Amino acid sequence: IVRSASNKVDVVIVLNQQGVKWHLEEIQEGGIVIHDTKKVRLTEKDSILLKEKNVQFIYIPAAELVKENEGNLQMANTAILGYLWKLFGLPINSIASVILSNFAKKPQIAEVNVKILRSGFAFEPKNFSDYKFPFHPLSFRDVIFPSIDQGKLKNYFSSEMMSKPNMSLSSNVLVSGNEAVSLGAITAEVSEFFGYPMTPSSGILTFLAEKAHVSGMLVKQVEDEITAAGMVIGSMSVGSRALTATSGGGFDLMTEHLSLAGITETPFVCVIGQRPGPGTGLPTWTTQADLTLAVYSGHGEFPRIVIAPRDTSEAFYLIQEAFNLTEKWQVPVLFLTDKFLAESLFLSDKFDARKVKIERSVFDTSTLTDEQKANLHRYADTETGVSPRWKVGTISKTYITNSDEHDIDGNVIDDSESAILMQNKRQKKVKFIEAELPKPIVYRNFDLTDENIKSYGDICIVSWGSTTNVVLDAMDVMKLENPTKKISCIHYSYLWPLNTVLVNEAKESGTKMLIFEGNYQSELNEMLKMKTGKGIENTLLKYDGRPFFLEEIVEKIYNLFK
Amino acid sequence: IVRSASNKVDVVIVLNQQGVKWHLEEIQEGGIVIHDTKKVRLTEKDSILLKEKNVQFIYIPAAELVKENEGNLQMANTAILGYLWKLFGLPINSIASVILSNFAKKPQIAEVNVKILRSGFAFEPKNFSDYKFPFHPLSFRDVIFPSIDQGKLKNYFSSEMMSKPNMSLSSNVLVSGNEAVSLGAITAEVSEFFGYPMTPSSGILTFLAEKAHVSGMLVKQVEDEITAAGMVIGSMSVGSRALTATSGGGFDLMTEHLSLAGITETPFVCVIGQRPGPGTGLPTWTTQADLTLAVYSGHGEFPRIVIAPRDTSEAFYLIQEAFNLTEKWQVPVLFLTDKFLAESLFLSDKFDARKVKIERSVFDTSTLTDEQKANLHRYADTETGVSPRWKVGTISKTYITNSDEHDIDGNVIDDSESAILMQNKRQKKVKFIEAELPKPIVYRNFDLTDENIKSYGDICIVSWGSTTNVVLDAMDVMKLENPTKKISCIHYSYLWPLNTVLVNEAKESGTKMLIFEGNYQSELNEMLKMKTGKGIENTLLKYDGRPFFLEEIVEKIYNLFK
Amino acid sequence: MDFQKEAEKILDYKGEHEPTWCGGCGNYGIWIAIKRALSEMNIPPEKVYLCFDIGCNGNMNDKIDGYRFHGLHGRVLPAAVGAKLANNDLVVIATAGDGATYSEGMGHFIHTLRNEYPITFLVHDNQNYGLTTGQCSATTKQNIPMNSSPDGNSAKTLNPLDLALSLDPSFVAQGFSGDIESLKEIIKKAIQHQIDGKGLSYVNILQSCPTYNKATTQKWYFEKVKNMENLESKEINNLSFARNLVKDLETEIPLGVIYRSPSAVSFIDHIKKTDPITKDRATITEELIASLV
Amino acid sequence: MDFQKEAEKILDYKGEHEPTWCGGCGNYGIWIAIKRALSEMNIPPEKVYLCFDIGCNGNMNDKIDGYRFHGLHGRVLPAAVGAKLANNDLVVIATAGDGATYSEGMGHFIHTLRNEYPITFLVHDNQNYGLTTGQCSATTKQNIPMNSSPDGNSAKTLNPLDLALSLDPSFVAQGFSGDIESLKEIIKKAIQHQIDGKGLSYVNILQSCPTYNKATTQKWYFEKVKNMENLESKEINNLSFARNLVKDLETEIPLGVIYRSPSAVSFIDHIKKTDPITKDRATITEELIASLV
Ligand SMILES: Cc1ncc(C[n+]2csc(CCOP(=O)(O)OP(=O)(O)O)c2C)c(N)n1
Ligand SMILES: Cc1ncc(C[n+]2csc(CCOP(=O)(O)OP(=O)(O)O)c2C)c(N)n1
Ligand code: SF4
Ligand code: SF4
Ligand SMILES: [Mg+2]
Ligand SMILES: [Mg+2]
Repeated sequence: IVRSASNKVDVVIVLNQQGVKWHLEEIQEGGIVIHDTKKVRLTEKDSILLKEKNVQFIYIPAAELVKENEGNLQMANTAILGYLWKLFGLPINSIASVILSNFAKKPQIAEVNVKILRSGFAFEPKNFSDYKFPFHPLSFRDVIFPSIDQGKLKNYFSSEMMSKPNMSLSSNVLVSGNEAVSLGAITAEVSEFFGYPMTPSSGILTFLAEKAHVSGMLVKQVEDEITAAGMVIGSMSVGSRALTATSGGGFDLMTEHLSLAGITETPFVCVIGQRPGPGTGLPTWTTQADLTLAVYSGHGEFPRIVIAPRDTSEAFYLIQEAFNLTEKWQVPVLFLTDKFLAESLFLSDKFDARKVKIERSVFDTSTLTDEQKANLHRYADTETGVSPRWKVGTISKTYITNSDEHDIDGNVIDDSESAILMQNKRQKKVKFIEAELPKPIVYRNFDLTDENIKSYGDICIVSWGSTTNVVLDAMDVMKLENPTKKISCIHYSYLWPLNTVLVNEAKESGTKMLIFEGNYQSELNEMLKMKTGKGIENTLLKYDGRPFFLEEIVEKIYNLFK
Repeated sequence: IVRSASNKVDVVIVLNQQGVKWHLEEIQEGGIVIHDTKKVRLTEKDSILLKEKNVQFIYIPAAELVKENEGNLQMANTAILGYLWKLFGLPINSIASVILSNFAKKPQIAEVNVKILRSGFAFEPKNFSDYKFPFHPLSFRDVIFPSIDQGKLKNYFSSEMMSKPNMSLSSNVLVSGNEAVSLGAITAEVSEFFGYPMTPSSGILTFLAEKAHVSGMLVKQVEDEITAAGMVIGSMSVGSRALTATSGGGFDLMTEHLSLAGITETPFVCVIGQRPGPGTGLPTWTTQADLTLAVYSGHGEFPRIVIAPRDTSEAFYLIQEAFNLTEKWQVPVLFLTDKFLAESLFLSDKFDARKVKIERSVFDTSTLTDEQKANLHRYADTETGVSPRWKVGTISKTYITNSDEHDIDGNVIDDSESAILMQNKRQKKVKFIEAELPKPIVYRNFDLTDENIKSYGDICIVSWGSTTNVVLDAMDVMKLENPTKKISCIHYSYLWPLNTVLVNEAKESGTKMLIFEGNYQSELNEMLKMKTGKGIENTLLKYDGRPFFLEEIVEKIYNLFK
Repeated sequence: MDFQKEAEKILDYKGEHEPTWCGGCGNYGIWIAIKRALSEMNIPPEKVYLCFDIGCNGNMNDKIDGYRFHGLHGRVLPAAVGAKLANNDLVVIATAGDGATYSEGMGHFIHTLRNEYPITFLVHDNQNYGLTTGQCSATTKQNIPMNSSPDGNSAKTLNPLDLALSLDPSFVAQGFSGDIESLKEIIKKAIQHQIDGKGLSYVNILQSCPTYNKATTQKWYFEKVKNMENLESKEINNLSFARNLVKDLETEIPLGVIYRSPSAVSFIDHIKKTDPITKDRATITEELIASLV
Repeated sequence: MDFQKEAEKILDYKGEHEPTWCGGCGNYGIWIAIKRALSEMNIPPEKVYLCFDIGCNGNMNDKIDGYRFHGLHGRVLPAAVGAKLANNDLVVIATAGDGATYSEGMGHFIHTLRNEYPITFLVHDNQNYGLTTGQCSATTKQNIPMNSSPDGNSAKTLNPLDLALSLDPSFVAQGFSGDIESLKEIIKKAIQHQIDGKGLSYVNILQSCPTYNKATTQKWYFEKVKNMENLESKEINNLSFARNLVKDLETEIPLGVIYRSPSAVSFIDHIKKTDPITKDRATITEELIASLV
């Protein structure tokens, strides 16, 4: 599975004149330029450059291919796509099914497009010396494959066209991070979503709204982020599951409510899609610079959980865990995605909608006697600090969800003793949460021998969120290129409370340690310093809005081996 | 000077029946209860307790004393106050001048009150065995003394009544932290104050509004905190000095604007009066639990400065420094007070309104040629990261104060190179700021011998904000009681960027280290861990809304000597 | 009326604490009116969700029974609406001060009206910020000197009913803390509007604050208020009539239900899906995934 | 008109970049109208402070000259007002989208009107959230399906002029991006109102968004708008007349200056101190300290 972005370009498709100019430097040695205008105009300097790189030009008469099939000119892309698919050595049915399902409601257009696709696939360009597409070792291990009746495709394609290595993807799913979070939220039985559009999280609002008829979720775009946060707390306070999603700037506005959730021990979940700030920053780019924000925002002191999924699969499962955790511990959970994960399509193993069990942790009062009910206290002190939370409106014993410091029933207090008691009660949850949260995941590009079960290899990389995807790809590349060099990766998706056991273990194992973060201030590393007394010595930080590229990571690792 | 609060009560004044009940346990051995109702009703248990403590009861016929002087019943307190003053062994002129200046506009009421005061002062209670007021070693070293013509007082008081030890306070000032901040803001030539009421900072808005006619400052209560922050940035963006003040919850709402100030490098100063959260918490009590909030709030990454004054004197001077710093470095400055400092009256050396030089750091374009002007760039990269900031409207070379990532003139960009350049430019200020900010202040209760110039004594206490006041009092007490035990205190008023040199030095000196913080999460200590790899081993945290009491601090220090 | 029975009922709504408002404060009247209204409507404390804002008004939170919420300054509406949308069976009553509603929370006020979320909203309009010791609010009369505006409040006095009526609302009323009986009746009608599923019911309650509001005192109101209990339904349903009625903030201040939209549709009815969903969510997710590209 | 001269003048306001709006976007018209208005009024770029919000509208920030501010979504008003109060010599023009103004920033809108801060405020009302790809705004027609409300926007359509008029404002106008000439004239009057120190001048500009707003297109507007340039001053000064005029959002949509208060006082005049302060601040502080208890 391809998880990373690269900054090298193999094929450039020129649909306008400027295309070539923009990507001249990034075209790989031996790359290809496909063009649908008869001649590509180039400056002399540029032609020389391209010649030096042995770049080949392929002219595809897309307009003609379209005409042949009685399509209109907007379909020229489809012809090129068809040719490209052949170039990649991929079976035509995969891409054809995408077209068929895209135009499911317009079968005639679908048919024309598929025919054009076929013409493109079948086209043989002139003056084209044989080209071996420089497959990246990891590219196209799996490919898009919507659930279209494959029989249908036989109407259009020869079995030869369709007889490429087995690409059955029925066990895969291709969605964006936002869609994965949304699907997870639906699965988690979230019943209200209150949102306000903000890149890169708007997609969650859009997706959930479009599926509301199917899911039964109440999905509402409200007037601002403060409202969204307040409504989530209102819903949660009566015993429902509600969600909101935003980005850093919108989250700033929610932080007063975050603090409210803290003191009232009301469950609260917010997705923060990271994009580079400060301010409006680079609104359509990616970053990992809102981790300390998630950990420290909101006035006063209260426990919280911070989770950052690595990919769509984690996004789908961990948002469900987020709801179990927020209700179990009655602390807010912040769910950090980033623009790269949120808005790009990733291929992943098919999601199992029954894997994460829903644990509502709502206190069941149905078997209580009247006396027991009367003795229930919403904020009773307990061993773990977690008190019974029963649904508003269910029994005659009431309580106040109170923003003021309060007693066990929620009445306002301000004496010293009660204040200390309540703060202790809330804060003691931390050590239990710490003990319960899953540890960071360790990935290794080598086999563990029995004797050395904890080995972190020659190099141990620490990373979090979507950056880990690129790290894992890099580890695969390294394994192919340098099978003797052992590399491990400690991946944090549960970031707070911060687990330091594995990092300490790795440090003690004597491995060289290296951390990658998509930010300037090295946010995870600073927190590791705070909690372990020592940070990770080798660092690569990136803060230009781009995700890490495979090449950068590989290079950094190579340098460490020197 | 008394800087701390104590939890022991020497004198209880009973104006209603419940008074005694509330404070029974806190009355000191040998204390006094003053009452103005003929008989105080007590349960048997309570009478026994009070007898055991040798508590004396003094009946003052306040109503009669008032009547004598033709006052009304609300003035009964004044009679008691007069008697109290005698009990304390204080000269009557000090308190009389307070009354005179309070009622300056109502001279007749003032006169009646002063007469009643005199009757109270002159009153001799029956059945009162001689009472030596148990002066705390530090109590009443100095006393309130408004600038009232002392001659006037002679009309009322015998010279004997006024002949107590010299209490001239003309060189002192008695103000609250809020008033000190306000006076500092006036001195700093702040020209706009935009505020929204929130305890404990509302006093700044009230005070500045009341003095607006005198100061010429534009003072406006706006519709919410977001507006206040936005208006400050608007004013600052054209080259003015503006201020706002709030508490943690209101500050949460300002954090999006904080981030805006960060990316646009617009000066910004906000006073955060700390009160215990989360949520509404204990709104009229004190805390030190918004330090990490100040340091990490606001999405994205940008440099900032955090200052927490210790007392009214620091409040007055450091708010002026805050404005010099925010304009010099073009980074936001957060000014942390707390309820205890903000709303209590403290006596301090008289403020010198000419001590802090105003440094506007506004770029002077008046001597530039037209060509030089055209070559000015608001966000030009420089050695220190600080670019020229000239007033909007002054020259024909314009710029954009742009929340989007931008080029040197403020135009929107999103290419990788420019984004990196701008983030580097902003962030490189940090090391210069670090180098320039004053170090923490070291206080010692012992003389430094020449050989051992860096000595931190047997115990070195780290503290910040108003907690240091109590620490200093405790050091004085310890010196009186245990002159051989040497204690030092590293006091942080400049908290971020965090200076670690002195703390490291102290650690290396082998002294025992101890930190006091008015919070649960040990916020400064956690940051010290992050920046030095090791926290301070001994900690006393307090989070019940009360300031530290002298006795607690002294006890903790004693225990450390054991 | 069976007074004994009524007293017992109000007792149901007794809170754990006694009120701490200043003597003569209008909050006492509002407090009694709310308790009486709920009792008379036979709504048991466990079926009501009383949502409070921060302020003198919000200090009622532990002086009354019921499930309760006491949140942030200016933010009671989002919380109350969130609760109602999560559980439509609750009778949700949001209360807030004029400071909270017309300044910090103005956006919520307008959009809650526009959306016809079916809750009841009672504003304790004492024309100042009581809890923070008497600063001006949007409804403070212009030019009156207040804490932090010693030269007189410089902004124009807000007419909240006029503002609300510009939004084509479904239920607008005005009450007065000094007339508990009529206030109680208004509150009952407002709650009934909610129970009938007709959208938002909004009541501005003129409230005296003897401590800080010296401009519009209890006495001042008694001289100016005019009970409009007997409006005909064709008047109550007439927006222009209502807009005319509320213009006057100085001489004849109308009390009662002032406007009721004949055509309002509650948010919940507006978004109601035709088919109730019967499948479990895991199945829905599986089908959704199958349908995705 | 000397076209050559005019063209040169507009050139003064040329920004560093070319616009990136979609073809046919109404922002082009507003952009030209603003540049022309400023040029014709002979206001040099260095004397103007153009404050932008976030959105398609705000993308104008680097396509025009002048000192400029481009801040946060929904927050342009506080920044613009702060700037004006700090430097009254600047001509301060705030612009924002309907999303920013009537949702995220609703509180600022109302209180800026109430306070009569003397700036000019232009709303690009394209009846949707253009930049975030077409979600509904408060002015989107009810029941129209939009991004994130596929079953149709459930909230009642906001009538911003009616809302503004309920606040007794000093200058209310409506323009249309498709009629640049008349829009320019309106903007000039609005700026003049500011220069004359009369308080806030607010212009709602109906703007087409061919990409996302299929309900109220350029064509739709052309059929409905009605120019009110020729109102008599006694009509313009009449609040009831204005309120009547703006009611119609569907058939005869008024364009032009719709209301001008005969009695408005700008915030700055309202708070003006009688005596200018001549002492330096250090001296003032010294005297204040001396006067304190
Ligand atoms: C975000 C925030 N800002 C400010 C405050 C301080 N505060 C508490 S109540 C209040 C306003 C009180 O006025 P109103 O809403 O009219 O209630 P009243 O006390 O008059 O009943 C304010 C400003 C706060 N708690 N939170
Ligand atoms: C706090 C915050 N929330 C959300 C956004 C995302 N956002 C950017 S522009 C915009 C609204 C655009 O609508 P409008 O103001 O009408 O401007 P238009 O694009 O239509 O001109 C939103 C929601 C943001 N930048 N900041
Ligand atoms: S301050 Fe005013 S509103 Fe608050 S309790 Fe006192 S009288 Fe009532
Ligand atoms: S989306 Fe609409 S408003 Fe934005 S540029 Fe395109 S047409 Fe204009
Ligand atoms: Mg009020
Ligand atoms: Mg818009």
